[in-house]
Amino acid sequence: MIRVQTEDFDPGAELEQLRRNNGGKAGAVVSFMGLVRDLNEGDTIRQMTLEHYPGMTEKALGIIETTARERWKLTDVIIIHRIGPLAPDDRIVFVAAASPHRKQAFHACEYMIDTLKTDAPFWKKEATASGNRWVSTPPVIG
Amino acid sequence: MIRVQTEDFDPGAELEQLRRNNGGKAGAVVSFMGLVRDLNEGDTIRQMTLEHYPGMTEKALGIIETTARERWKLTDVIIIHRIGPLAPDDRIVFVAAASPHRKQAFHACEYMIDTLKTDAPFWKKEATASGNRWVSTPPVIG
Amino acid sequence: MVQLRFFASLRETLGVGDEQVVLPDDITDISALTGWLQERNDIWHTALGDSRVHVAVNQVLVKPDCAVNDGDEVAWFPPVTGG
Amino acid sequence: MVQLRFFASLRETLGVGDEQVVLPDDITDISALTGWLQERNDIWHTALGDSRVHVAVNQVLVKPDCAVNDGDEVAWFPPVTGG
Repeated sequence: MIRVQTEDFDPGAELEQLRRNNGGKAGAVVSFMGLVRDLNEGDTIRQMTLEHYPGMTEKALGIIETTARERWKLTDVIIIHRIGPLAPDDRIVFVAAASPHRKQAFHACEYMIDTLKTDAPFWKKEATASGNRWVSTPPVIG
Repeated sequence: MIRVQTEDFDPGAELEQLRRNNGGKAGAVVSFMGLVRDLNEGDTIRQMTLEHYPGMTEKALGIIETTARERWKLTDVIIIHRIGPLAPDDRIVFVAAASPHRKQAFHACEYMIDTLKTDAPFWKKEATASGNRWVSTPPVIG
Repeated sequence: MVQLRFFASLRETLGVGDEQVVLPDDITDISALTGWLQERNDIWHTALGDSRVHVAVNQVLVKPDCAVNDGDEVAWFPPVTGG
Repeated sequence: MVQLRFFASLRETLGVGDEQVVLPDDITDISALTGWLQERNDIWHTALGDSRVHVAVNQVLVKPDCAVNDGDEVAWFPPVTGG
């Protein structure tokens, strides 16, 4: 299930829907929730705006889901990404993978968010005290 | 935050509380939700009962949280495990790690559930058509 | 006609998001199309000359030797920063 | 007095969950305590002789050479299967 939307989403409702559809098949659900941080490269972030490439975004996320389902045994997949203006602590992205086996769920979830961050056409513009700026490089991988 | 309880829990409410306390610090929240499967070793599972060692359980989970916080830069940790009777698709366990960096959140979450499965004193007894049996080995790691 | 699209910082630098152009006969791949657009002025030359710029044809990432045909949608954009 | 505890399949096999015993003077570590309990009968001998059985002293996992003292809580249990 893939959604790109301006409005917020409810991770609990998404996980509950997945559980209701589970039918006893998946014992492991791994999810990643991305939140807006209040600091980037030493500057306080007041707001950010997410631009995307309509059409290509959905296509890129669809390829990510398909590839994950081919590589790992998954019973369900969720990818939700927001666009438009966001403030610190706002939810940006939610990715979940359900599998009979927990290692597969972990691998698939991590693969999907890693690949989303390099392949899906989203761009962040940050508002700081000294003005607006495009985030020019991917976030540090810790 | 560690809880061992008979009653169900709400992963969405837990994630939302974590987000509200975040203060812009964590950009990444990785969570694992364990559900009861309807099949184990070829047999249909009707119900299972989780026994634990009161006191030692909380101590073991506390050590897991402390070790995770020492190894990775975490802003918040959740470990919830249920005990008592459970049916297929019921939630058993919820583990979450919040971090400024997503790789750290993934490593910490996976470490916590892996270690819980080897070190925390919980035991599953399954009810199948042919009677009750203790789960004698850890679930297959896929 | 080819549909050109520019996103994020590239759109702001060039001052254009969408544009339709008639493809000259001798332009048959992305590399040539990019070079042709770079001839417009120094801003275009520098912005599209950045090696980090990504190109997508019909919403799929491609390499510079990818063919371009009448009716295609071609997009240039900086490295993505979502998630 | 030492508090003995048995969990899960081990509790069912032995038919006892909690028991208090007076520690003989010559029993000073877990290995000796387990051996002493195994002398009770064949069921105890076999159940506590399983190399997979875990032992915790005062709610912390320990090895067989761990010391045991009056007032301790000692627990035996099969490999854990939670999560």
